[in-house]
Amino acid sequence: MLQVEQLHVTYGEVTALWSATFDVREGEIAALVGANGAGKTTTLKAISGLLPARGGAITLQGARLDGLPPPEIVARGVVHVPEGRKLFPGMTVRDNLLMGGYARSARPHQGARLEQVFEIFPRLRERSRQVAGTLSGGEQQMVAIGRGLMAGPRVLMMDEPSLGLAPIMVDEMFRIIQEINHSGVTVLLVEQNTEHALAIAHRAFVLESGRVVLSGTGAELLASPQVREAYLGM
Amino acid sequence: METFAQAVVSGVLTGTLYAMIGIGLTIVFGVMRIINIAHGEMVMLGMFGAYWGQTLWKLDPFLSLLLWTPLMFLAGVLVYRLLVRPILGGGELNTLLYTAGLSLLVANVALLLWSGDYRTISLSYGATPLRPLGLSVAAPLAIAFAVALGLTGALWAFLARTNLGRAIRATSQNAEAAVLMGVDVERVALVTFGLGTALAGAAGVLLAPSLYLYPTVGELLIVKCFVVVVLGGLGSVPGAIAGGLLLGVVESLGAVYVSAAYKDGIGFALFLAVLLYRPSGLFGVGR
Amino acid sequence: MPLLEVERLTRHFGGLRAVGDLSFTVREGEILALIGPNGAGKTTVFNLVTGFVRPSAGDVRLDGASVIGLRPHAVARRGIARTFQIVKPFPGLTVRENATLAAFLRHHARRDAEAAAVAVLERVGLGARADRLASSLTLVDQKRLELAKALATEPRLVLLDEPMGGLNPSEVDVAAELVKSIRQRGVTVVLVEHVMKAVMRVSDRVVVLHHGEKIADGAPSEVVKDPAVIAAYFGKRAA
Amino acid sequence: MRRALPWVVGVAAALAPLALGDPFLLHVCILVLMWTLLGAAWNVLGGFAGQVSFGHAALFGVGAYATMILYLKLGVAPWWGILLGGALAAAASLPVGLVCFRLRGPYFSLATLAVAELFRLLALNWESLTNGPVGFLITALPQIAPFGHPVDWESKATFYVMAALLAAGALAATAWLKRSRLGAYLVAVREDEDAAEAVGIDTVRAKSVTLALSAFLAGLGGGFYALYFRYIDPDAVLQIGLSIEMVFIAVVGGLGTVGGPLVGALFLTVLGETMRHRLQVGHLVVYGAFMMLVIRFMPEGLWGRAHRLFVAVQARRSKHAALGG
Repeated sequence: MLQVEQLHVTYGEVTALWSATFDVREGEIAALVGANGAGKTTTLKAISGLLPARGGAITLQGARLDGLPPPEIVARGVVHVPEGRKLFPGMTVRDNLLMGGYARSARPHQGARLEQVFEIFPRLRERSRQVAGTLSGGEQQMVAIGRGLMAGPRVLMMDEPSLGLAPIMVDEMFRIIQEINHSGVTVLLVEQNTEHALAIAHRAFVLESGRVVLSGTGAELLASPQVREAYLGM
Repeated sequence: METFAQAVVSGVLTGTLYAMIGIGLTIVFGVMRIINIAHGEMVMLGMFGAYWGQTLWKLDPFLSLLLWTPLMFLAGVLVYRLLVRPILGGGELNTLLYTAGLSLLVANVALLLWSGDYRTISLSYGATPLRPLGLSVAAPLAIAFAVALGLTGALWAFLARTNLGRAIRATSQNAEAAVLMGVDVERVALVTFGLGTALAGAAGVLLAPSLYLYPTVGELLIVKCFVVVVLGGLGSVPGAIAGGLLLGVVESLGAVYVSAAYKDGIGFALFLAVLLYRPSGLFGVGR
Repeated sequence: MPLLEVERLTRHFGGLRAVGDLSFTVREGEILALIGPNGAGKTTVFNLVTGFVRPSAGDVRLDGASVIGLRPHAVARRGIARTFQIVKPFPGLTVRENATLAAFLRHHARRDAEAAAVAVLERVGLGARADRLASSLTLVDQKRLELAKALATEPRLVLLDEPMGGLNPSEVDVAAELVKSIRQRGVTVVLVEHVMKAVMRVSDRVVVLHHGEKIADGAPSEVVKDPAVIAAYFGKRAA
Repeated sequence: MRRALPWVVGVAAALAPLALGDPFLLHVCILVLMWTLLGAAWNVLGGFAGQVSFGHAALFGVGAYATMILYLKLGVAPWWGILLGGALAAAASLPVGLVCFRLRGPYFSLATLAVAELFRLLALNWESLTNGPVGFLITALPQIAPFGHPVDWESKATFYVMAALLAAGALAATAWLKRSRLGAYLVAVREDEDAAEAVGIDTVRAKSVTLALSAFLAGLGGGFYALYFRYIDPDAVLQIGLSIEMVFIAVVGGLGTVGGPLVGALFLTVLGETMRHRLQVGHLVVYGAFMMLVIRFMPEGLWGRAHRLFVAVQARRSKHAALGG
């Protein structure tokens, strides 16, 4: 469904991604794992158009995405839930969610999708008038994911959804990601919590120093000693 | 006690207009990170708009709002497209100096066209003050207050309830996240600059019957406007409203209880104290 | 006596505890690596030691004398230099001018400072590019310049914040050699680094941070086997 | 011989207005030199250290008021008054710096603006010291005869020489600064304050010393203004417009260059005075327009651009020479 081929990305002089090749199949959870600085976030930013691709190609069902402006990529259903949540801290939960449905294609569905998000996260319904900056970390992450769902994504890309959450919230978050996936949304997951991510992923790719060095099913990678090496440099 | 109430009331009336000007400056800063020094000149243009409307076409100043507000919106859009956008990437200080140049240019072209004379607008209904609850309130200021309240309310509703309004707030809180939501930040900036300018112009029209008008009046107004937005926290709309009211009341009380001469000074001292101890503003959420 | 002693260092940002009750020491002449997952508080430790951020509690001593409360320039004068993760060259100046500014700390005459700066630039391999504008350098060279500026202040201890981040594998090898050469000249090194292979190769000792606290301290080969470290890097699946 | 040429041309150009003796020409030249001094004063802080002040009128005003008050109330000769005015402005700048340097970027600029307005209000209302809005007027200057020559206070030539000395002094101070260690520190502060601290530069001290130098020069300018125009009031010497004009001269001439303020002052003053002569108020229109054009198309300023072109031409020439030889 989503195909990334030999993607090369730089920040000015800094090469963050040398050559990443992987694909995400319709209906699956694909995980992108690797140590800090391996290029995971960069990959997502390039797919959503925040960073220009210096080389390679990104396609969604055969149609090129690279080079399109970010609003157009959102309109095509590729939605990015950024690392660190990046909420609009001074706006209410409800307004944050409505912003998620800002894309022209999503606007007619704002009301219905808001209901869906509240079904998945009943907590957010209670807090819908609260200012987002005052929520707990877990609630903020729910808003971030809910905001992504408001766009009606075909592929939902989530960057470190478990980062900074209490252990019990981490479990809850991974359960919710699976639930979203079961409802028919394809998920591309970037996680530092490798063990957990690999456990729920259908397939996974290991990035190391800006390259995909290993791929396989989640279970295969979980068992692989190479994964540990990529992290700990043993 | 009565003097106190009187001072607070007139402070609130003036403060509402300060707030309106401040909102214009603060939303532009929020979205584009520009401190637009020429904002005071936009107020000045509104004032002269009201003046010429009355002098040339016998147009009631408050009615002329319907003409000048949309025109100032357009002017803002043009200024943004032609003058401001090309230098946006140039760093905070360059944009500050650039808008200072624009401010000087506009004020002095006005000086050239209209001379430096102090002018006033007299209204047939301006002579007798209103007397609610035993207080004395100048009629033009009362009308200006009511209209400003209405316009600010309308703007608030626009920002709170519409997709575009939400997009403006979202962009000023986190531009990158707004892009991820599919917001066309360029368009938001254009609309915001137009809105900010329209607010300044409308405030000018409203202020015209209550103040002396002269081409360099913007200088005084912009300094007050800085006080207002810094008090409330640069980029925050509720902050600008609170800052405007606070400055209006502090000035008004200062004039009564300290000294009319140091009225402006009290505002600036407050400003410096806030910059030093709470640079994100009295009500800012922190930077 | 250890060269640097960090004692019960704590720093809160709002409600968040970035560094909590952290103690470790650095011995003269060693290379110590400070590692840990994203957000573990490593850069904050550097900011606390060098005076860019004030601690909420705790102490940092260089040769037994506290450096807490000193502004960054005074810390540099005491002999602790640092580099920044996001390199901070003076972009509009040449490489030579960049290094000379740092050398002014120990050499007041411009001629002496320039001579010292050029010597440092030679050591880090930037001698040939001394007259280029700092902004025109490649990332590898900007990292070298960052190092040159730190060394030109003639420190006893240098803190390197991700000297190898963003470099390709062969560049990482060169950088690793450079770090070792610093120590050979008698300067003690503390580095924060994500490139684990390099950390394993150059460091004598590793301190692992997680959520602002120290979870391991020891030789590199031992630390990577520590279950707490593996869990921190890997995440733990609740059963 | 070649090296001496610019100096010869410079001295000749400086003497020419004296030889021609036309009062209007001399008046314009005096203004150019006064604005060179003020532009240089601002440039030291704004151009070298990157601290954009919108409040230099306050320092100018302190110098002007000090000179006037010392002369009219205490009988201190005004040439000493000018120097003391500079010193007082420098002293006044220290607490200002203490407050404003805690802020960075545009916040610093806004704070200086507020400080300047406070100074203006103080001058307007502290009537026992400043005469309030009435201001001060000098009716007669004392008779002196240095080196046996009685000074003619009615002649513009006298003021021309004074202004030339002051402006030359300011440019010399700038040239010294550019080569000094402090100058190098300021450039570091301008480029990146954190990086400057990290290599051991005491940025607060560097900025404060520079502000004091800048204030001293601005104070001299204020004192000279008082002496030349013989009249000051808060609107004349403490208005925001003065601060902005100083900024413009430095920016149009070229930030952080030695010759920039002279070029900026020459260009803007001559253009402005010509306009004023014809249109009365037009000169600030030109200032504003030029400011925008320069920032948009030539952010390095007139002098900066000319200097760069000159260096490029020289480089090409020496390359040719090397190839040919």
